[in-house]
Order: sequence, then C-alpha cells, then structure tokens
Amino acid sequence: MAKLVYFAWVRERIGKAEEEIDIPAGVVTVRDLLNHLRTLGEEYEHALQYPEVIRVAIEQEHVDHSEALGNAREIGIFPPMTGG
Amino acid sequence: MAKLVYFAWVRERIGKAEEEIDIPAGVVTVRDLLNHLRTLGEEYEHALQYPEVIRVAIEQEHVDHSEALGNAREIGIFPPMTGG
Amino acid sequence: MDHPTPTIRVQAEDFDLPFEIAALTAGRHDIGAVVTFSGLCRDEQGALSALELEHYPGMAEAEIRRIGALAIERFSLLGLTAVHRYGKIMPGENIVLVIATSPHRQAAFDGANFVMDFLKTSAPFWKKEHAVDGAARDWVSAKDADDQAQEKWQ
Amino acid sequence: MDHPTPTIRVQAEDFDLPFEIAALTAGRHDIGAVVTFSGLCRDEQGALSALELEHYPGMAEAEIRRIGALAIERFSLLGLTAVHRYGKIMPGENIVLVIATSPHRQAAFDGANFVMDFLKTSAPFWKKEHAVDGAARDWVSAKDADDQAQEKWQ
Repeated sequence: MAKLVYFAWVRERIGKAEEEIDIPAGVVTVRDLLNHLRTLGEEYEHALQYPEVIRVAIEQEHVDHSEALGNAREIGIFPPMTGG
Repeated sequence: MAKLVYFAWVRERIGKAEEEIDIPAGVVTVRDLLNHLRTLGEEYEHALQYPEVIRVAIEQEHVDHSEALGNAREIGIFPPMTGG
Repeated sequence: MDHPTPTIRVQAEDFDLPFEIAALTAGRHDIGAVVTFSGLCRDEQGALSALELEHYPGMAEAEIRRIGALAIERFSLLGLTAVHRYGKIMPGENIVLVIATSPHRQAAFDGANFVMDFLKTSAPFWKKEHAVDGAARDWVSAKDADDQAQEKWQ
Repeated sequence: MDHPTPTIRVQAEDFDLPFEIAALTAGRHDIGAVVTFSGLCRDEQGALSALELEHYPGMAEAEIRRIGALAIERFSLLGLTAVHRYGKIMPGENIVLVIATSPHRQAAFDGANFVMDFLKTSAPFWKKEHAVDGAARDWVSAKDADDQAQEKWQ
C-alpha cells in the first residue's frame, strides 16, 4: 500500500486529493506507476495524459520518472511548480 | 577665478576645504591644473603627488584629466570614492 | 565551518518585513549587506481578482529549507530567511519573502536571487488565477524562463 | 515611454525601510517584485568604533540621481529609491539603502545591484575609519573589486 497525494490540476482532474492504492507487481518505476494510473479511469487519463510534464515526489522529495518506487509510503503527483 | 573644493585626504593634506584661485594662462586642461597646484607648496605636492589617482569634477560632474577647464566656476578635487 | 540555519516558514498569514530583518540583524556588527526580495500579487492590468496558492504541506517547507541551506553554503551567507504564503492572496499583497545577509553586497544579492530562482522551479506551490469576471479560473503555467533562470547558477 | 522619477536623498539621519517601501508600493497592483539593499557599518572584528562619511554636497545627490535614472531606463523599473547617509555611523547602523520595484523579479534584482555597483565607484562619498583604540584614523581605500563589479554591466 502507498498513499498517493495529488495537487493543483492533477488533483482537480482526478477528483480527489489523496488515496491509498496497491502497487501491482510489475509496476517498478515512477513511469510504470503513471502508466498504471492512466488505466484506472478517464479522470486519471485526463490528468496524466501527458506524463512527461508530471512531477513526482517520493517521501516528499523530487524524483525522476526512471526512479524505482521501492517501498514508497507517500507518492506526490503534481504539475510543474509555479510558486514564488 | 574658479572655486576649488577638496574632499577627504586631499582636503586634509592641502589643509583647507575650498579656495578661490586664478587659473594662469597656459593652464588649459584638468591635468595642467593638477600640475600647477603641485607648484603652490609642499601641502599641495603631498596631496597631489600621484595625480593619476586624483578624481576631478567640473560643475559637479566627473571629468577626465584630459578635459579642458573652459570657464569652470567650481572644480572638485578628491580621491577615488568609497561610499556605498 | 559551521553554517547558520535558515529560517523557513510556509504560512497563510502575511509576513512582517522589518520584523524579519531585525531577527537576522539585531545586535550584530558583522553584517555589511542585507538584501530582501518581496514577491507581490499583480492584478494583470485589472484582469485578476486574486491568486490562490496551493502547496504540498511538509514538502514545501522542506524544499525551501534545502534551497536555503544550499544558498548559505554557496554564498557564505550570515543569515537567510524565506517565507512563502499559501491560500487566497489579493493584488498588492505579499506572496513570498527572501532575506539574505552577508559581510559584502554581492553575496547577499546572489543569495536572495538564487533562492528565488530555485524556489520558483522546485518548491511545491501552484498558483491559480481568479479572474475579475468571476468565471475563468486558470492554473498558472510554468514558464520556460524560470527554468532558464535556474540554469544560470550551474 | 515615460519613466518614473527616482527618489534620491542624501542625509545624516537614518532611513526607515518599511516607510520607503510603502512609498513605492502603496495602492499599486502592478508591482510583482520589490528588492531592497541595505548597506550597514561593520565593526571589522571589533577593530572599528565608527565610520565617518564625507560627501560632496549637491554632487552626491546629483550623481545618485543620474545612476538611478540609468537603472530605471535600463531595467524598466516601476520605481527606485536610494538614500545615502553621511556623518558618523556606528557599527550595526545603516549607511545606504536602495529599493527597486518592477513587474518581474530579475529586473528588480538587477536594478538594485546596478545602482549599488555604480554608486560605489561614482557617487562622491568617502569613508574614514575610526579605530577602537582611538588612535588610528584611516581613509578607506578604493577597491579594484568595486571597479570590476561596475564593469559587469558593460
């Protein structure tokens, strides 16, 4: 089980701020996870249809899409940042 | 007649903050003026012995040593600035 | 060499610039330069009624703290404060504050500038614009210019 | 395009940073960035008891005004304030203040930084150091580093 947390328009399109999911066998990297999520429904597909722009953090630290999920407990998924 | 105003260690070495002087014939440029002043006494020679470091302003605007004095009314003579 | 710890806060309320400067400088005689950066909400020629700032709680503060520590080490700063607001912010109001102190001026300028460049592209905040007409509400797009601004430090 | 007029003052008394910021920003919704630079008197590891700032009255203000107008034009600033003190200044006290406002952050950083670099080498001020032992009183030497800092804008 991992907790996924969504922000900004990723959160709005998926329609929830967070959820717990089972990571299926075969989902190893961040990229695998994003592709898996896109199979869960059209709201996910709408949020993640351009995965190359999506940013991901594991345990609140930025990671590349090639990173292994390992035993991640909290995975943040969000658009490029626009603070400051 | 021109008013000369001195600042910082130029003022201290010459021993006065300002004076009126007649610009002799043949003193045309700022460089000529500095060389002329060095003939006026050892306090001037002490203040202006390295004329290349001395800064000059005419009517309160920076000028090069090659500049003509023209009909300057106020000539400021001082060391490199150290404000800020 | 021991480096000072940056003061980092993520908060809804406004910040108090003179208070934050005093906290970095009071009683010290080794600071020669204080540079402050305040980022404000613009109204985009009257089109914008408010910004809404969303953030990733916990990560937002951790990320700014990481950037602040990098800046302190890189520019040998004597002190650094960064405060970022979240929630609804009206035109003319403050969004973000960075203060850098150092013995000499260029390090303080560079330290504050560096923190802003990295904060823009790395700190998990997102801006949504509320239009004056009440209808359109759009997320601000990330700017290539911000990525380029960050690259100047590499 | 009409450029704003810089606010320039040369004075013995201290300045009030929040007041000066408010004077540039109050009631405006077009400012996205405010950068302030405060230059302070350091005690040089306890060796310095005070600085004495001499200036060329009239020319000092005119020269800072000229530099400020250059910065406004070059960086399209929305506003600029520069205040330089003269007289005796104790460690920990303010010497100089520059504030630049603009729609975007880099112009505000560059504007304030530019004014400080040119002010250092062009504005007619001279610093004399008073030593703690009461004896030595030396004029500060101009630094090559300051000339080089100015050259980065060419």
